[in-house]
Amino acid sequence: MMQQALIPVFALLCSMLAAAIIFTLPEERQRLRTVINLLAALIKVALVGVMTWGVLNERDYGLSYEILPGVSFVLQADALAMMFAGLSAVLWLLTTIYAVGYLEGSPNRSRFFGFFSLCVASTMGIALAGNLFTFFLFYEMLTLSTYPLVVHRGTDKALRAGRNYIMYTLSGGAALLLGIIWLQGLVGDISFQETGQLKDVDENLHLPLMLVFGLLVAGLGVKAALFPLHGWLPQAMVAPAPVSALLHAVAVVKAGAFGIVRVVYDLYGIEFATLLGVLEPLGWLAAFTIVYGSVRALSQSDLKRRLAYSTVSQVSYIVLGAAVFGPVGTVGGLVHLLHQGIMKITLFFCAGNYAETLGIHKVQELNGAGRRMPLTSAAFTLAAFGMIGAPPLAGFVTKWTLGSGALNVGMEWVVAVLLISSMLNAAYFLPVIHRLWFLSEYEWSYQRRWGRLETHSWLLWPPLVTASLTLLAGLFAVLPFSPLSWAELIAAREYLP
Amino acid sequence: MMVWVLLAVCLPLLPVVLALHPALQRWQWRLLPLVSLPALGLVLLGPAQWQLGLPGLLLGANWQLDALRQPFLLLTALLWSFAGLYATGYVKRCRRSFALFWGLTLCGNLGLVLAADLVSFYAFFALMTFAGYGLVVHERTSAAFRAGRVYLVMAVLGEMALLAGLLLAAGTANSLLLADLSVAIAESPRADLIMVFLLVGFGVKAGLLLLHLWLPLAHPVAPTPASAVLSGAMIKAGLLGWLLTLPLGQTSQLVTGTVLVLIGMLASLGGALIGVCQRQSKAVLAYSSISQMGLMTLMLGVALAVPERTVWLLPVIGTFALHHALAKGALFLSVGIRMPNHRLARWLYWGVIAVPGLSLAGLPLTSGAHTKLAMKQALQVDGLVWSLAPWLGNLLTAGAMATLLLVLRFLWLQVRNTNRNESGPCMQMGWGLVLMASLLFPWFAPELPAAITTTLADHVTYWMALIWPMLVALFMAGMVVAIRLRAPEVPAGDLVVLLEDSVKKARGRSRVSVSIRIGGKRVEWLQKALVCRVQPAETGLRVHIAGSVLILALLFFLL
Amino acid sequence: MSNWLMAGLLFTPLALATVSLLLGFRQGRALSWLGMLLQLLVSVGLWWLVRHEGGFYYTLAGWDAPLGIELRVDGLVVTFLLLTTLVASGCGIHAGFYLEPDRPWQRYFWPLYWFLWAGLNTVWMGGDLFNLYVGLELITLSAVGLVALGGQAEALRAALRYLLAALLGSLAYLLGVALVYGQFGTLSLADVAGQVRVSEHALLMRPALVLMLVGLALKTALFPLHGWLPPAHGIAKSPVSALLSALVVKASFYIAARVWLEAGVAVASQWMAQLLGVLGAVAIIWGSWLALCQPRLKQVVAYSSVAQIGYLFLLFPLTFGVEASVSLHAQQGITLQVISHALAKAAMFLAAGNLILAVGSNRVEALAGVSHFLPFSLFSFGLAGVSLMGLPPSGGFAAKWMLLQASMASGQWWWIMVLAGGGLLSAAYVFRIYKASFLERDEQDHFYHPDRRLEVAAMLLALASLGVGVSGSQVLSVMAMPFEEVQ
Amino acid sequence: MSTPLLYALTGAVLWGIGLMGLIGLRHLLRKLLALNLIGSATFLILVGLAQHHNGPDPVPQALVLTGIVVSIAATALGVVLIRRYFHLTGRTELESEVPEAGRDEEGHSG
Amino acid sequence: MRSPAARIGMLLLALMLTALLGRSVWQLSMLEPASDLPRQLQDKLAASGVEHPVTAVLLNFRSYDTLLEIAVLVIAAMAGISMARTRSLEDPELRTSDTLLRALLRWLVPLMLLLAGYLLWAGADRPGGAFQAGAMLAATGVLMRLTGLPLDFLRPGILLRIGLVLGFALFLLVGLASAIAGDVFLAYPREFVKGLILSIETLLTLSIGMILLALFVAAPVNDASEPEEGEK
Repeated sequence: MMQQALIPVFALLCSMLAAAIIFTLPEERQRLRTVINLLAALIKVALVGVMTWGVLNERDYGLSYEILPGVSFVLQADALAMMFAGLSAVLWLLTTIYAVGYLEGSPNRSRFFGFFSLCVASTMGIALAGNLFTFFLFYEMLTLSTYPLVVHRGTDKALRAGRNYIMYTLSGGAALLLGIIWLQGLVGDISFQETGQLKDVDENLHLPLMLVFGLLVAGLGVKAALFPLHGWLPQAMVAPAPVSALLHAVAVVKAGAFGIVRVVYDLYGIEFATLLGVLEPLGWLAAFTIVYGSVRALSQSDLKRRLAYSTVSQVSYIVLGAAVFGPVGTVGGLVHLLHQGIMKITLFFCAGNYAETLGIHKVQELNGAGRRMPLTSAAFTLAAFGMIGAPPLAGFVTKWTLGSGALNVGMEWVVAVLLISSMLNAAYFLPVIHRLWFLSEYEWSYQRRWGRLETHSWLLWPPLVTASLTLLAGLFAVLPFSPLSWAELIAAREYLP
Repeated sequence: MMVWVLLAVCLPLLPVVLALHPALQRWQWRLLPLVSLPALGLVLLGPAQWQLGLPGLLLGANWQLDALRQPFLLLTALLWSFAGLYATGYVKRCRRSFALFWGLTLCGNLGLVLAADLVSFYAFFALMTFAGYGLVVHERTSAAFRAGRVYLVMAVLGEMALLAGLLLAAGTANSLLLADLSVAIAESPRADLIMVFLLVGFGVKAGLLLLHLWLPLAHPVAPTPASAVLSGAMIKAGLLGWLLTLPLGQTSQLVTGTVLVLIGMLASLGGALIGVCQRQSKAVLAYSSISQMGLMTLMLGVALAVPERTVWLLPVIGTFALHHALAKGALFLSVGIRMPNHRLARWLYWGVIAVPGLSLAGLPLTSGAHTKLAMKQALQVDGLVWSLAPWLGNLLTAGAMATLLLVLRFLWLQVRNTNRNESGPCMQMGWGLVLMASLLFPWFAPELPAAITTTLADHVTYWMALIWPMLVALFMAGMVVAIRLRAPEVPAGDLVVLLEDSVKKARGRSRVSVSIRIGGKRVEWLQKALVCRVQPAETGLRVHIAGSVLILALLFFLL
Repeated sequence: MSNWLMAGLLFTPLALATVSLLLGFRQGRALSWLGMLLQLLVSVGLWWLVRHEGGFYYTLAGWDAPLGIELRVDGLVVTFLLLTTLVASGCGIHAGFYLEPDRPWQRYFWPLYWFLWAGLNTVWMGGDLFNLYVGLELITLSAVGLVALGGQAEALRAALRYLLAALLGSLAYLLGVALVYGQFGTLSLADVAGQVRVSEHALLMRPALVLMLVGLALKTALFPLHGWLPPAHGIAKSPVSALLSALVVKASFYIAARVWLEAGVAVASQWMAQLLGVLGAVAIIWGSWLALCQPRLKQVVAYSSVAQIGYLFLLFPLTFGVEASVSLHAQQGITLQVISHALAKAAMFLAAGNLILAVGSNRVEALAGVSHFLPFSLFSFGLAGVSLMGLPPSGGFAAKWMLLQASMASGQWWWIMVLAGGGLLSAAYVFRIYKASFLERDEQDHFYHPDRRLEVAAMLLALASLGVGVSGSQVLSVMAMPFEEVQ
Repeated sequence: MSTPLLYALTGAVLWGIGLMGLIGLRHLLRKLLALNLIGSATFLILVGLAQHHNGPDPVPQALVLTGIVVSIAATALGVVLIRRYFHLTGRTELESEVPEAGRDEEGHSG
Repeated sequence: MRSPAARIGMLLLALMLTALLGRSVWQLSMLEPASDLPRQLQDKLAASGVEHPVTAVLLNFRSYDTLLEIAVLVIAAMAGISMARTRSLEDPELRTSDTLLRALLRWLVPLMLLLAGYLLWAGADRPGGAFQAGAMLAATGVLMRLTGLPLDFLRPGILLRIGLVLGFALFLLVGLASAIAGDVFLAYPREFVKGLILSIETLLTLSIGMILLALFVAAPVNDASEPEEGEK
């Protein structure tokens, strides 16, 4: 029993420990650093695997420890937690590999990988948090540990982006904190429970609870880049590619979205939230963000910026899924948590490859890159089509389930939003793909060669793996342990019997 | 069986797999004609009816072959195989890329014919659509890119409409099987909406009027074998989609049906009319496709409006599709064939090229005649209780006339064909095979329901009826040639041109960025002001600390 | 047992001050290691004692309260004693390696340091109003001495400003004490508290309370009386600044808080409490904003102290006229804030000192490129910053959490805004430093590398400030240790 | 009104004067003297208020003695600092004519 | 604070404060304090070892205050000598060869020392005590200094420092000794009270005198200036 409680702790500690060791390593010890990084990542994947198996078999991994009077630090592995934990563990492994290749020979690597590990530890903590307090703890830790990564390059632009990032996210954190405190004042217990835990509250608490919901969503919405709060995200793309990948796919925006999911399902409970009537506005907000992000992405000429706006749009699918009542909609939102992760990380990996190999930053410089870097471009194409929602890729599964979930409960407008967004996605991704494959080669200012391969092998494999995952997640969506079936498992547990 | 089916669908992906390793890449090209052979084998040798469940795939896939799908599978497999053969001779540059997209598109096309569930159907449909882009822009010319852009925009619009339609339909039916849709849609309160979505979604592919814009642009610029499959096979995918999803044989959808019939009529005549004005032979063929698809649309409209006729009409549509695919395929492929220098041989070639064209126009003893006759039977007025019924006969006549004019125009343009490229044996063979298939069509055409099978007498009356329109058409053509009347120039892609212009005008510099910059300056100014004000205040506080103590103490006293 | 411990506690710092005055800097340093160890042992022993036997009054010189001086030892006091040991040791260790031992005036560092420590111990335990005054003066004068040590003109200016302000504060406080004595005839705070509750003329104590509070607020550098703090803390040597910011300002606040909680709440008015809170709130905003504008690193940190002190003054409104549980919450929150700010600010000043030592300049822009040269110190700075921003899992966060809860529960929602906004503002200035240090410069810089031990000292304190957040309950449990009178 | 009370009231007045001096005077020594005055005023109140009806109370007297020593120490420290400050800068006032903010921005290296 | 309006405003405010203070004093003077400290003091005076209540309070009842007060003095002295010139205390301006002054001094100094001794002794039962005696000593020193006597023992050095802390050290040691003996800190054993207080007072007198004198003699500044931190 004790052992079980310790597994989540180990999952957290292994990357924190890695961070601590890496911080103290001198810059030159590259091999050792890589070994530690990969070792920690592998251990984490293994631990998460064990926990996932256990959760499937209804084992309980819980740990509670009182930090302040009435406030506890709680770790708890439930199905939803494992979804996010699994995502971050697997993608961390890949991103680590990628980052090692990406940063080869650049300065400040100890710092980078140290914070990198911290960042993943926080993500893990967010996933495993058993109450809102613990969630907040790691949520803010994430904010802090990502800042050095965002400004890693140390350029003026990076620093400005970093400042914006930190100001946005900390303001969000403040709102979240207020929400949490208020909520605790109102109901006392802020732990997460499947099917939610506020269902039996007093009638006259409904109004304050609605306000609290607003605060919580505002706080989480900053990281999730919901519409008026998304400003930091496109700027933060100045960070090195692995960071953008992590930021957009796994850690930051996902943490926000995951938080909203947590709040809706495990705190308020979907039934209660529907009763309060807070989901409808949330859904509208998400819908607007989806469309808005896509529209803005259209006019971006910087590749990573375009991807960033695409993230703004895509992450809101998750929120939208949370706002749609009904198990199918839930599945749609949840599954996108994973799908968006693997797709967007692929895109950023590829963008990084282009930048590293050919010095490509602008969309128009991509002309003909497909011929020079076919594998990367293939991965990019797959992921982009996934984003558009073309079957049989992962994105399609999301859109399909989300759409049918919405239709089941009579929210036709969701379908309209999905369509418009897909159309816009196509409008900004297809030209890129077109350039990649069909236009003649751009005169790149510099080209690096790595023997027979199109780019450094550590840079090449991660996007290929994630791209294949994108394909597999869609192609075999109904097999056990696929994102879809895991999301269905969660949805089954989240609704009142 | 399963292995065979999977092989048939997945073998086209072979070029994709081969592309992964440089050593294997040269095989991509060589194996091109072979990739569709399993599918051909499946339809020719395999059982006519089967069903296959693949529960692990997608959201639970289900594939099947039945009487409705069979002609489509047949035409797809045939056309792609022969066009593939043709392509090995035709395509000279970027062969690997061509093979890749060819394989992908083929896979999609085959798969969607076999798919029996919504998701795999949509998946294959999308695969075909997007991979088809690669074929359209293969030549990498600016015209190709323009056509590709239009194609893509329309395709995306179509995909979205399709997704909406399918989502709504699936939601109504609460099932992912295509077979369950028609009943559910017919009974749904949102039937019209769903139908509109589906019509539009598939309509883009099927070249429905107003959604046809990409066709005349894409066909001329695509490599000839690609045009052949685009026009012959892929265009039919849209048709098949309609047949599989629309509520045929259920309650009468009078309004939708009527509208469809009208659109079909307009398309069949208008397409021909615009086609006559084209300067490129492939554009002419493209408009001919639009026109022919109009006829099929018309039949579909009838089937929707008069459900009892569905049983008759469906096989006829299948037959028509098969006939059109082969004939149009043959015509397209002939564009790339170089005329022999020898005068006699050239005339012979001419004759051979003209046959499928005339077949389209319904020349007796050809597949065209066979189909047209069956169509006429199926649309016969007696028993067709419907306002538009009387017009159908006249329309068919007019259609035949228009088609003939188109074919003549095509032939006229072919005469001036200055194609000097060598057409190798592969091309000749591919063309020849399609041609043969087209000619042999009546012998392997799918069986029609007994009620509309035709007797010899029917044929004779039909021929009689055909003679005078044909004569009129020939006369008109002759007149045109005689007085050297130049056809008014209508740009290929008609409406697109107008659209493009208006889009260009609408594009202006947005002023958002300017206002943002001004905002930024304001913020900076504010910051500066705050800093400037705060520092002296702070110094003042520092100096007058004792005074502050006094004031504070008093304040507290008073409170 | 308790006698030994108390004697050790009172005797060690004074004795060390005496002896180290006779020695040079280096010998004094060696001796001071011993003293720190002793203090640590004694305060831990005291903690152990109080935990097992409860708190107690310690009558100095054997004379009971009103006549003699009684020291009160309870959980809270033990908490502060431990805190002092921790922070002062950290600063002392840092100073031992930071100051140049060969300057003739540095020999006076250790005596002043230990006198300061003695004063702090006195204040934490003091239960006699006049004795608290003397303790305060001991602290003030040694602090001024430390600021002025080796005095260059600017340092002298700052020290003088500090001295004048502190004296005025002390005298205002003393005037309050005089009035209290005139009213109640006793100097023991416990006695006063007892009499206030029964006396029908209790309200006449209000002027005394006001004078004491204003005087102490001046010494604590509450806005708008904070003018002396930034120059003094900014100009002093880093370890000295650390001591001053971490502990010295807390001493006067501690007295104010004790007076307020024991006697003040009974005689004060809602308006007074709110005004104090408002001043605190303004301090938070004002201090943070100015910290954001400062061109010099240590000034940034110093203004940050002004802001952080503002939080402390939320104690007054949050404990006035509220339920006991809310008041307890607020007190716990403020205690945590004191502790975490002490640790964090000390760490921050020490880290800032290291950075300054490395780049050879006090200016913020000079930090460019230091991030990969002194990551360790910068990291300490950042960790401390986390606590100041009130982000989890730091002590600052735990404090903020409790304060937010208290504001929420007491219905004084307006403090919530301040608490939330203040965190953001502090983030702004902390990240400004970060931004400066992350800026990459083209030319290769030649920084001086400070002693590793300097970095460790800063790091340990920063980690401790984080640890307070993780173990908030434990820290608060020390504070809540039982108090029983044992003779 | 007893004599001690008169002392106490005098103390109150002296407090006001001292405070005013501290506010209004700029010379550092004068400021220090003002503080001394305030100190004395405080002692007056302490002693005067305490023993106006109980007769002599030795406790405040002792306190005042302690207070005086403390204030002497503080004054001495102040004077030492002022002297050195004067020696180094030639100034007798804390506030210079140039606004401080401006100088802060320039910084001073040397 | 240059503008007259502000000055007048401040003046009014100060007046107001004074008035409020006065009112408060007046009101308090009407009250009867609840606890009667003088009587308690009187009761325990006998046990304190000195007859004079003020001295009893200073050196016994509230001896901790006094201990710290001396510490404060030591601090001031330290701050003073930390800025001293170390080479010599020679001050040419003060050198004088006035024989009359010397002669006067020869009389005055022993007298003043005697007076200091008396003050110290008297502290036990009437006004007087260590501080007064120390002040007297310091005054003597000042006088000697002003006549140009070198007073080299006041040169910052170990001797001076020992002298500064001597009284304080003894005080502290007594406190510690009492604690070691098993009682509380600073509680003198009943039987030695008087002797202990006297010896503490004696040494304190010396130290106080030295501190005050050092502040006068040694405080002059040195020229060494240390650059501000980080501005080398």
